[in-house]
Amino acid sequence: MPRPEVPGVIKGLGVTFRTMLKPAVTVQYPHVKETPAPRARGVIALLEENCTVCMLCARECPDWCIYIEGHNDKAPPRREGGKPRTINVLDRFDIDYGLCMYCGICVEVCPFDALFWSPEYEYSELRIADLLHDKQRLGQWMDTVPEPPAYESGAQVKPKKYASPAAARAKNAS
Amino acid sequence: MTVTEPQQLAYIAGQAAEARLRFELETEGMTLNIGPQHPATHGTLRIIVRLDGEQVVWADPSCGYMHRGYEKLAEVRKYQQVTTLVNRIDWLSSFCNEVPFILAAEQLYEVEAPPRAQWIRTLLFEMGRIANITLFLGEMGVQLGAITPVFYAFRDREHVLNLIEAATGGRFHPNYDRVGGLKDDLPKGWVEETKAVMDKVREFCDQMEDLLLGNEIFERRMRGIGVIPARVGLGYGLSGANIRASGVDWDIRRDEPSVLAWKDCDWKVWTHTDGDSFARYWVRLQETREAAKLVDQLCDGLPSGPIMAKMPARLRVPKGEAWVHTENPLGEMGYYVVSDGGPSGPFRCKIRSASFNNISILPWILRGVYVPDVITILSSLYFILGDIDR
Amino acid sequence: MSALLAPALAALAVLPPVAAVDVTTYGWVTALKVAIVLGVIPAGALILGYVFLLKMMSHMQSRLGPMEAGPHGVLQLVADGVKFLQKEDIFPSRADRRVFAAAPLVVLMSTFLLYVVIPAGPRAVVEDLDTGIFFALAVSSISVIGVLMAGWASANKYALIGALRAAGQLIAYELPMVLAVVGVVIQAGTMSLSGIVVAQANYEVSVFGLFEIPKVPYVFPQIVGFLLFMIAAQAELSQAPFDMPVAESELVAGYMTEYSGFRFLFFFMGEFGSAFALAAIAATLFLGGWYVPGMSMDAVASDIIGPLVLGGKIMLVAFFIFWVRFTYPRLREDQLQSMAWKVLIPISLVNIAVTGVAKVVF
Amino acid sequence: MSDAPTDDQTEDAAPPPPDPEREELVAALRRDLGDWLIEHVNANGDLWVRVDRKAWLKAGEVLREKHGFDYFCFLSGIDWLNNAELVQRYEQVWDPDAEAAGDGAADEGPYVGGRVAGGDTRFQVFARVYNVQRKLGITLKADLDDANPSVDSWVTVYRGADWHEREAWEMYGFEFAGHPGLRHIYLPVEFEGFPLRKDFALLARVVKPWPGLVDKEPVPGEDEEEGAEEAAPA
Repeated sequence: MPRPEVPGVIKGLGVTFRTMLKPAVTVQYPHVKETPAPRARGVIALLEENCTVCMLCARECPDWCIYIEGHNDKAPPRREGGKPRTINVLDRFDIDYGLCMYCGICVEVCPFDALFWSPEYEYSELRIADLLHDKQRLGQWMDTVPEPPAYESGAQVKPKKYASPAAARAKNAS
Repeated sequence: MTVTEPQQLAYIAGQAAEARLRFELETEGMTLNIGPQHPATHGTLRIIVRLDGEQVVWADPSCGYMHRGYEKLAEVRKYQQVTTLVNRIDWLSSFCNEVPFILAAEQLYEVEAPPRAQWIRTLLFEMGRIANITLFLGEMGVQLGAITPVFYAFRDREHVLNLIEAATGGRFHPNYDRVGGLKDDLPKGWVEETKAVMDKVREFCDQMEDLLLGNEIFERRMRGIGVIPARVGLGYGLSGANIRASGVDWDIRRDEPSVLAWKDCDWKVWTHTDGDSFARYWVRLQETREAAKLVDQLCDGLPSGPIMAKMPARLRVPKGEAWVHTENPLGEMGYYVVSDGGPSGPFRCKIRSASFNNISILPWILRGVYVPDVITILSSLYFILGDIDR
Repeated sequence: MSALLAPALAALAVLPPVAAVDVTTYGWVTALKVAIVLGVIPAGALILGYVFLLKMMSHMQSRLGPMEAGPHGVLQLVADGVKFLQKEDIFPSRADRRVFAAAPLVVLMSTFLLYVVIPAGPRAVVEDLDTGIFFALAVSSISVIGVLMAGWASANKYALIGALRAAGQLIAYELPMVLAVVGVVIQAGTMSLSGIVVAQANYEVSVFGLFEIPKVPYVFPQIVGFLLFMIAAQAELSQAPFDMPVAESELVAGYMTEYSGFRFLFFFMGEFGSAFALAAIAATLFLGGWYVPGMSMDAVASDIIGPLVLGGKIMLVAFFIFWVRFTYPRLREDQLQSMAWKVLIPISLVNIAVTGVAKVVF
Repeated sequence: MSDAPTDDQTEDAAPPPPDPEREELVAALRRDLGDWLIEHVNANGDLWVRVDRKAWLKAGEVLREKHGFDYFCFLSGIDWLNNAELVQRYEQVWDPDAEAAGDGAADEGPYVGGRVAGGDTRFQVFARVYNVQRKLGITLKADLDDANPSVDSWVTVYRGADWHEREAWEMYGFEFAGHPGLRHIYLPVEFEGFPLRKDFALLARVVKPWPGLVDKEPVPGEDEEEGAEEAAPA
């Protein structure tokens, strides 16, 4: 690298001086916020209507931090004159974020599109016990779930049918 | 290979100091605990040093303050659940940790990921390398008293982390690899952005060269400090840039057959003959540039196709053992995974992490150096606590 | 920034006229002088701390720095000070309590004493000693006693090593500093700081006898001395690349390791206060002090403008001190010693010899 | 830079090492070690060699001095105890494969045994060394005695073995004869037991019930699983 011979001690001063003249890259956090990527694993949102209490997420969780309880119930038949259906009703769905490793396995294994990642990250608490989010709290995160981004050219992935929150909601409504 | 002169001198000085303490003065010397909480150990490493003045008579590193027992934890987890653990071994380049593990698991499953998945793995692997080594390049300055470089490192590394997050969803702990492929394909526009960021990385490397590497004070602090002759380094199991700085031309990316895409790119393995702290810094700086070059090439040549192999219907892992190692930013990282044929995870998962071996040379190399050089050597060997303690 | 400095220095400027208006009571004058010294140091420390430590460093590291306390965080250091005052006064269990408590005061006292002789205008000086520079250099080395006390009394190995390093460093650097000043003293022919300012105001350089450049500050003829002085000041202040006594990556915080609360605040104030004071001495010795060409040497206005001029020069010098601090890695103690004894001291001796010969010849 | 680095182009990177090279190495080792070389496996471009524990030190010496295996990669142990209850404690409950796996494991006898150069006894010590010139790696294994797992230390051959042997000592209880100081490296000094042994229970998985067990409802459409679940110990 042939460069004019400037002593290193002077060059270093030049680097810091030039940086000083440029605007800073940091932002003042509570006033200005950077938007995380749509895929960012911030917090897990629960779409309660889609959950069938199948327990897959709780079983696959490496940290055992999902607690689910449910019971059987009878629901009116889908078509008129049909037999009443047996459905599973979700009583409790807690995720303990004090234990969670944010691996996303639960979201991935969910076969009924009930769990979603939201990039929301501002839910720190003063007490660890408060990090246990119940199903109401997890349900509230649903509003922050973004549409999944499009794929890069060359990708041959079939997008999940109910990957977007709106589609997942519609699925259950039908 | 002969022991180089500065190291020999330091050694003799160490012995002389010990002799002085024991026989001449019959004083006790001073035992100094560097760590477990100390700014230079960036984590909880403890080094017990016996000092004569400011000269080290002997040093005894003691680790384990952060031991998490991943080898045991892996035994009660499935393969997919282990990746999220190994993410946390070398936390600055988490993606690089999961790749060798998943490759080992794939060997056991007897599946192979499709080419696009392999390319994206390589791509993110190299970005992990950049995210890791850039921090070293700045951090070395902090350990020597220059506070500014590390902020530049954080500044420019942030772009790389943002990209990793955009692709994988996890900034630090991607958990993006799956047995047989990847979790998801890249989002749109990612490749363009990556190439733009690589220019910033190169600019950062130039800045570090001006700010630190070219600085005469820096050079005086680094040259001839902590010289590791190649044979000693190999005996201690030093790997990666540490051993390349001692003139050993060995890079697993190039020298081992691998399913990853390094073989398809045009790049270079840098070595340095000096074996001192300066050489280690220099080699890592060149490696970062090389990694940026690799990322550019990988972005250009990214093949299209699926990212997930067809998995066998029953996920029963055949009995077997697999050893896969890769050239991680810190050195050789390998997983020795044993499957007992059951449906659960590994029966035994030996994690060979680079830093554990890299710092095991400390008792040998710290004899006879001064306290400031302890810090220089420590950080030029570049360890990450999670990588030592696992 | 100098807007903040102005009230303190203006007070300093007002003093001699006040004294002239026949406030004969000796006690009153002394009290006022003490008040000024006590006011200038914290003000100077705050200004340097804010402008350089908080803001310049942040921007050199491409970040914003404190922004919350006051506009652009101007009150951040005040807030920090209040926080320090609220903290518990902690003594390590095996510390030598009295020495431990006294050490920060000794350091701070040395800084305060430095200000006594610095002139901010023709009459705006607390005490114009005939041997002003001699006094300043002497009291500036008192601080190392405080540092040694702190290191010893803390009962902490890091602190002890740091203190010993500080002592070694002082001995290595006091010499080049004094020798660098000797050149100025020879050229000015006086040791009074006011005298040196006046000498610079009257100094003329003749270029090969063709034409003369009047009113040249000593930084030009004494450029070697100036560089030596700045390097030595950097070491004296324990700023990078000579911050081995506090070297945070090696010794945690050196002799300050065990200090917290207001005692730490004292050290902090001492550090920035003496940076301010040494910058003032450098400005006085080499940059013409409070004087700029065109100023009257005895007008009352000079006593008002003088402090502002001096303040500007201090900021200029301090800028270089901190710029270097934020850029360079640190040397090793033995490298510093060998640099001081093998390079700086011989150069400064040659500088004295050359100055002396030049003084006699021209 | 003026530092005259040596560098290589990647184009002429070595092709996958041909197996004859490894076979030849095994033959050479057999000449040195004789019957102490129990078996070897040369698969997946890698080499595993099982030696008698008496030849453990000798094997290391021969590899380093004669064959240029300078680089010490790692040394560790393995416990082949077939403790299915512990390992598969919770997967058995619901995994469709679980029952079959349980049967398969029961046939194995007390020790599981690996496919690659697996051991005959409960404990195995294994280490990997590498020849950086020839880009050749080899994994050495040795069976240890069940009651008294002890083997010669490698510290005299590979200095890096020091810490690894300390780790194997505290994790498995292996004794390394000739090691300068078998002290704890990761665990606190007062720690009792050998955590990586299969009969050492992982407390985190014992004190807390598996959340997957508390459900009442089976997965819709997977009725065959129901039976397994109800049989589960709560």
